[in-house]
Amino acid sequence: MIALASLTVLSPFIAAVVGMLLGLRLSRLLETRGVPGHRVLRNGPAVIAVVASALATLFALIVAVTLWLDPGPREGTLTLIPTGTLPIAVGLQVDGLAAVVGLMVCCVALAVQVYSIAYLAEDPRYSSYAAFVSLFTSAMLLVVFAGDLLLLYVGWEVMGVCSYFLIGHHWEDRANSRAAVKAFLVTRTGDVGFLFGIFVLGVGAGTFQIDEVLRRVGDLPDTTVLAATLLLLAGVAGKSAQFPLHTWLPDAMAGPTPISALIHAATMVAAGIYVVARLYPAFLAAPTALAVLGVMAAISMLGAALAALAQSDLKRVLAYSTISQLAYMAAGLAVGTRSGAVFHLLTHGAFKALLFLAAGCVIYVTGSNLLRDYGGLREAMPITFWSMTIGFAALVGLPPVSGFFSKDAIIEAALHAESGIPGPVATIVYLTLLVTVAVTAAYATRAWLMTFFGTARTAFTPREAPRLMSWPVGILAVPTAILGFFGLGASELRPHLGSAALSLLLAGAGGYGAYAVWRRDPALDPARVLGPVRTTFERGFHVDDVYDRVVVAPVRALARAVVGVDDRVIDRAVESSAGVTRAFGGLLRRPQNGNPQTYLTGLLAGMAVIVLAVVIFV
Amino acid sequence: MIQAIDYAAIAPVLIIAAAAVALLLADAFDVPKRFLGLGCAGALLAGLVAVIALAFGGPRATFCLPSGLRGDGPPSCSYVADDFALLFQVIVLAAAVIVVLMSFDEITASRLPAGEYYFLLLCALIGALTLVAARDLVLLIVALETLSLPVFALVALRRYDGRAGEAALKLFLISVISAAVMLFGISLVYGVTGAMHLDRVAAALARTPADLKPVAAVGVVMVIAGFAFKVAAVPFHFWAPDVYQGSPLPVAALLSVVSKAGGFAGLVITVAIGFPSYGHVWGPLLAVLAALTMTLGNVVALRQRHAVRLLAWSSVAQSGYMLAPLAVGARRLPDAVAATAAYVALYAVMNIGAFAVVAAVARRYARNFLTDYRGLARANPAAAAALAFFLVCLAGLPPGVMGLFAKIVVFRATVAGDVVWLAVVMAINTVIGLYYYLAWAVRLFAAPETEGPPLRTGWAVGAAIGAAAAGAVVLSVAPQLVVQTVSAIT
Amino acid sequence: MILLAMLAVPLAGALLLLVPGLRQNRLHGTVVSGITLILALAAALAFDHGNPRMQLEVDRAWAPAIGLRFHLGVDGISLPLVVLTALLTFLCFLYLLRHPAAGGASPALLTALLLVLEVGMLGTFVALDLVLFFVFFEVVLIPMYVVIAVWGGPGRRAAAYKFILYTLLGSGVLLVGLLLVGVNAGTLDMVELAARHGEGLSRGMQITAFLLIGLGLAVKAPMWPLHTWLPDAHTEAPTVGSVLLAGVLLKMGTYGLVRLALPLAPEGAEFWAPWLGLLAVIGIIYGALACLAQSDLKRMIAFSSVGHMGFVLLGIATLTPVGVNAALFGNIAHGLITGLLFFLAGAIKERYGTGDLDELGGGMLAKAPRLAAILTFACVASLGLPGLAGFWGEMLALLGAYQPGAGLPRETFVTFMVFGGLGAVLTAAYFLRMLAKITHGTPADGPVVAGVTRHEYAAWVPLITLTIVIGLWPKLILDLTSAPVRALLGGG
Amino acid sequence: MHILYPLVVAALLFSIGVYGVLARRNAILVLMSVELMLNSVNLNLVTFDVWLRDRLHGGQVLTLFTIVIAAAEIGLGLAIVLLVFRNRESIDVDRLRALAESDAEPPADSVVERQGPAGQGDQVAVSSRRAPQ
Repeated sequence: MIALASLTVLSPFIAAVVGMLLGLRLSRLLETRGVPGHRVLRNGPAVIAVVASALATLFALIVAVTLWLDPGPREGTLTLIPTGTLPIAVGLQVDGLAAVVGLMVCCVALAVQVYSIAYLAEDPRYSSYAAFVSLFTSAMLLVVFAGDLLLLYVGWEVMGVCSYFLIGHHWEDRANSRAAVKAFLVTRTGDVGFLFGIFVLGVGAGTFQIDEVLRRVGDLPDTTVLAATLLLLAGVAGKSAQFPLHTWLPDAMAGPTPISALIHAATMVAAGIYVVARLYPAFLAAPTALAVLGVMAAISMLGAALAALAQSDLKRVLAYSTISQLAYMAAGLAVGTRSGAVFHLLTHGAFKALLFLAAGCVIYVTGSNLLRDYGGLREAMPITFWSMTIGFAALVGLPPVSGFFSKDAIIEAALHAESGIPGPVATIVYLTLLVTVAVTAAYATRAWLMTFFGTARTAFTPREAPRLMSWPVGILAVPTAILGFFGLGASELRPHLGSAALSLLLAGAGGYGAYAVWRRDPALDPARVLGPVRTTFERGFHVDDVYDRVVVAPVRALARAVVGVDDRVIDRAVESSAGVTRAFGGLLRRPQNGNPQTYLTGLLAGMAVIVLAVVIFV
Repeated sequence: MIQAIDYAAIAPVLIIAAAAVALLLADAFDVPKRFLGLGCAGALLAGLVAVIALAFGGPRATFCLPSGLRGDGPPSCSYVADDFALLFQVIVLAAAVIVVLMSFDEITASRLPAGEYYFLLLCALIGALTLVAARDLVLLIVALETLSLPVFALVALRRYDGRAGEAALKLFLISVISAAVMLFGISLVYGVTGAMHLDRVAAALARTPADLKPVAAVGVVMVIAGFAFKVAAVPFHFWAPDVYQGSPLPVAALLSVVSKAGGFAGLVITVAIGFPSYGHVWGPLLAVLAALTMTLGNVVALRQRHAVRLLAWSSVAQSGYMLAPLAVGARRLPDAVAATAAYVALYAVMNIGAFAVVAAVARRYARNFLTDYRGLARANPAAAAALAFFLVCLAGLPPGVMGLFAKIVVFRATVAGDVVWLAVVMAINTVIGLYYYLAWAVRLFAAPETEGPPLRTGWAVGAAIGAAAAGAVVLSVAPQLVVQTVSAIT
Repeated sequence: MILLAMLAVPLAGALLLLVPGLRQNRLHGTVVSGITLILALAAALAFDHGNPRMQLEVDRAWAPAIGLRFHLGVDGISLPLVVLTALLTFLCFLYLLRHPAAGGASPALLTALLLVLEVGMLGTFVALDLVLFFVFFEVVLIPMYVVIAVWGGPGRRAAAYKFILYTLLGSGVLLVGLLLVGVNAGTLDMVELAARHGEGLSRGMQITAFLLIGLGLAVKAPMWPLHTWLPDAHTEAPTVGSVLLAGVLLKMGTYGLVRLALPLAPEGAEFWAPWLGLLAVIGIIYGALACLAQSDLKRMIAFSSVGHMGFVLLGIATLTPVGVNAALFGNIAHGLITGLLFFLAGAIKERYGTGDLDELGGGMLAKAPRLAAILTFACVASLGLPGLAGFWGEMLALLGAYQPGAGLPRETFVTFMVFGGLGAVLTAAYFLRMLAKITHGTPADGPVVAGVTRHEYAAWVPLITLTIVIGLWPKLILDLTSAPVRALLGGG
Repeated sequence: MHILYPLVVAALLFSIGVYGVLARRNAILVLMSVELMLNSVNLNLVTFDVWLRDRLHGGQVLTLFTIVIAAAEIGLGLAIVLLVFRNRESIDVDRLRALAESDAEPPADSVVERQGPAGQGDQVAVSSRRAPQ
């Protein structure tokens, strides 16, 4: 069991190493051997990556099935690394949560690997691309299966750096490079807090092994748990792009679309939510932290939805929607429904990956990221259109697709918040959830209409995307549509009439509003009715500008100041010591003027001083 | 009252004295200069052999107080050839051999009168040899003066050169006034103790009546002043740079090594045997003097452009290091004495080597500026390598392990005596010292301003450099030779 | 005996170059350092990993008069450093085969100097006598000075002087401290002294001794604000000089702190630890900020060393086994990664003729993809990515600071930890800034940049491999160091 | 006679000697002042010898030696003064400043290789006579 889990983690890792070193060589080999069949089969890196992903998916599936048949956590430790204090356990732990999230990760990764073959067919750097995707998959699986907090952290950070490389994949463009750096730095800022949270929790509990830590959480002082969870939240906010560390995600859309689908929609950003779910007992022991999470979620949810409403770039719409949807999960955790949150994590993983991959098809066909360049694609791209329609429906939460069930579970739970968070916070969260449903419907409708309806606004050849791309999209539509029904098995995930009706009503209102505006003139962007606030929404409430002024500029100034100080104060002090010594030497050689009588005076005066000193002090 | 004299004990001194007279006579008979020089070197080697032979026997003492006069006091011998004295005699004689080798060319080039030169040199050595073995104040001062007086004449031997006369006069004036101060100190010590023999002085000083203590203390420091002049410690250092610069190079080498070794030996003998009970007076005094000396020497050396003046100031600074262990006062004195002795021994090798190379270079560039050393590595690689090695030794860094060990030994003794502040001052001074030694060493390997023909050294100077370099290399490989010997002695 | 041979081989190799006939042999240095490396590896094999005590000892009297013994030995603390030193020197020689240092002087001289340098570095790590340690500590000065002064960049003279004078000042003070301990304890034997844990030395004495020893070693480490010799020396030094300077010489300072200052004067350590921690953290932040505004590649890497050594010093300041483990791990990691970085900086300078970030322009990934990829790898490793060597040292140092040794003010150290974490973010910031600046973007038109040569691969691949291996399997080092560190800190 | 009288006289003599050394420019007068200092020492020694009734008569012995030393010193000193006078035509000690700390370049003539031809030495002497005062 644990061996299988390790294989799940290791196979993409090995694929990454092998692909990085030998991928191109394999391509050349396949080329010279003249392997028959589709040219995909001659793409060495892709072959390696896909095979490994498929293997990992297979292993994950077996793990999940085994666990479904025989529930109960399993763990295994390979070795303990001594550190001088608490040892680090190199070991994995698998429970239901881990198995199902792991399976989801593998599936999305496989879909993305396949999709990328076509999307990046002409890319000269395919081997590094595929290798980083594999490495990322491996790291994410490590986060999912890790049995030790520090091991989890290793995966957590490696994901970050893979995200950096993949966002910056097209580094020729400085904007991509900047986005990559920003993503890494913002998440790393949170990660430092996360690491400290691990320290607090681990040192407090006397171990870094997750199950042990959770077992001992009850015995820890409240302040320790609170400090630990709050610090962990910093990391969560960074990775899961929650306010105030969300700013990197919209920019991260600079990466290739499959990457957005894999990392910035379905998996890595979900890691934050996953970790909270994993360590949920600790959070339950610190309601204040959950309240903070709730507030964070409420702000992110509504703010991101509003920002999504005004974006002109399809991928940025999806990015903000991701922030907003992740906030749903966070809200779910804050109000005490771990299963609801995880349920939404899974359905979101499916439908957001679908949406991104579909968006990738649209971009592939139209050659543009901007909504205003699309229009009328419904006819030419049936698979994409229908898949995306299902995806948007799930996003808005329309029955019977998956999003409806998971969102409903969260909204219902928020009504009866049972996690111990203060009442007002629960109320705010609940109301925000409802408002966001309406806004979500509005921006989803806007994007859907602008893309597929009306007439084409720029010149492109409407056609369906290549099969390697459209098929994964189509296949992903299946879980998007039906995943919700799996929730019916658990009582707390079943839809409730009241809240379902309420949210449908709100969604309808939002959707209709967008439709009404669009219908007035299908050639124009419905967001125009937002008027003066449109810019504010589009710029994400100017959070970036604030950070620029409050963080980036001062740090730059400080850096310049440090260089100045180093040059002009510290180094000057060192260097001037040489000059001072020389000058001192110049002064001291004055008496050495050649005049013997000066010498004699010096000698006798010195003698007199010595004699006087001796007489006085003895 | 007839005293039995142990001629074996004073054999080295006698050999040198006889040689001195013989050389003077030989010169009168117009023996060629070369033979005079060789004779002189031979006499020194003979003296060296005698000293080494003495070292295998036990310590010898002579000119002791007859038992009738001794009372129940200590033996009170005036001349003691113990291991300490023999060690310094070895240093003095070995250094003198190198000096003589350096003199061969100098005598020809500067047209010095060879007979007088060697005679005076040997006379000075008689003073040095006696000084290191003297154990009473009378003999100490007489030996000190015997060491000084011939050197005045040696400095002035370049009669045509106004600078030589000037240097001689400066040395003379400062020397005689220091001697006067020292004599005055001796008279005070004598007045307090009623004794001239150091062992008796020590016993008497230990029970000085309270009202006489300041007098005794003043006497003690005035005696020390005399030696401080010899070793060129601040504020008795003024003569050193001018005299080194004005005198023939072998004489400068003599002053900076032989004379200084004698001075240190005398100082050590006086304070360790004569004044141990006044350690609380001379300890701090020497600490301050050491700190001032090393700092002043190094800091002023930084500004030098003249090779000999630089060596002069550096040897002032080195005196500071040698004084430092004695700053411990009476506490752990044997360690301190061993450290000073070891440093003097190691310093003698490296400093005389540096002087030998400078003397070789002086054959081409009489002015001897540091800039003249540019490109020496091309003109004469062996000399340049040797000089670089000596300088690195003086700086006290590996590969000059002997210099490093010298520093370690001194630091150790200083720290052991709890004078940590002085050790820290010394650490800082090492850095200043390194700068100018290194800057000089680097010059050797820089491209010369004008490409000259290869610089040839005469066989004598070559031998001098070779001998010093061999000594330095051997001691760098096995510095424990000196360290062990010295500590076995003290 | 194997240790003795390990020291004798490079020394003999250097002396052999006095024979004129051997000077023309280009492979001489490689062969000699190769043999040394083999001996170091043999020592590692002969080493009993389960035994926390000193092993492979050589103990002879040298100068009994001052208590000096020729005492060598390795334990888990020094073994990794010994292997690292031998490896880096060997790699430097490999690199030199094809990429000789620019400058008119003879390659044989450089070979001899590097071999002497190796003797000094290895000797420092295996010496078990205070004075012997000091002697080896000093051996490196002149060779490194000459390497910088002869084969360095345009400002080499001043940089070389600054290097040697500054570090000599440090070692002078160090000597005073060492002798203070040695004289008052009556022995110079490090094993003996470490076993006593400061017994027999008064508290005041220990405080003074730790101050002196610490100051002396801090110059070498270098600790803020005693670091200013480092950027100049690194910037001007030739590639191999920078590699050895950063890779090994700096470690002599931190190794000394662990080996000497902590066990010899534990009470002094306790007294000064908060200050050491403070300066370490300032160094971290300061180094990172300084890097952020640097325009020269080598200078930036040099300042990054200040920051990284800050983490090492912070680990030491915690006085906990985990902190000291972190320091030792950080030493190795920094040696590998920064060694690699300096190799790369040298390679870039060799190809582009400049190390200025602005002049380099962008697009190196397009122009010299492999070089840029390796540079990216090295930077990512250096910024402390988990799974690579740089991470464990930093993470464990922070962990140590979270839970400092008994008797240290916890709040203060937790503050240090927070700032250290901040420093880690800034570290990432400047490395990514540099990468973005020179590897990303479109390249300017210009001459084709040469690919990575075989000799470069030969020199770099071992470093890359080791960075990954000990990053993925930190147990390799931690297993070695844990037990002796515990013993060193008096934990039995 | 009280011991103090001779001692005070000796101290005065010594002080006068010191004053003379510092105040007189003429080398001969300086030498005479030195003689005063040495003689004060002699006075001291003899006084103590008598006062202490030293059986060894160390004081008197040293006095004899001091007299000899002083004689030798004066002899040598006068010779040196004479030498200086012949080279410089002056015996003012405070004008002997050819050897001193200075940053000036050395006289050019001393740069040449010194092979020792006759007359060369005199040139050096001449040039140093004109050396900065």
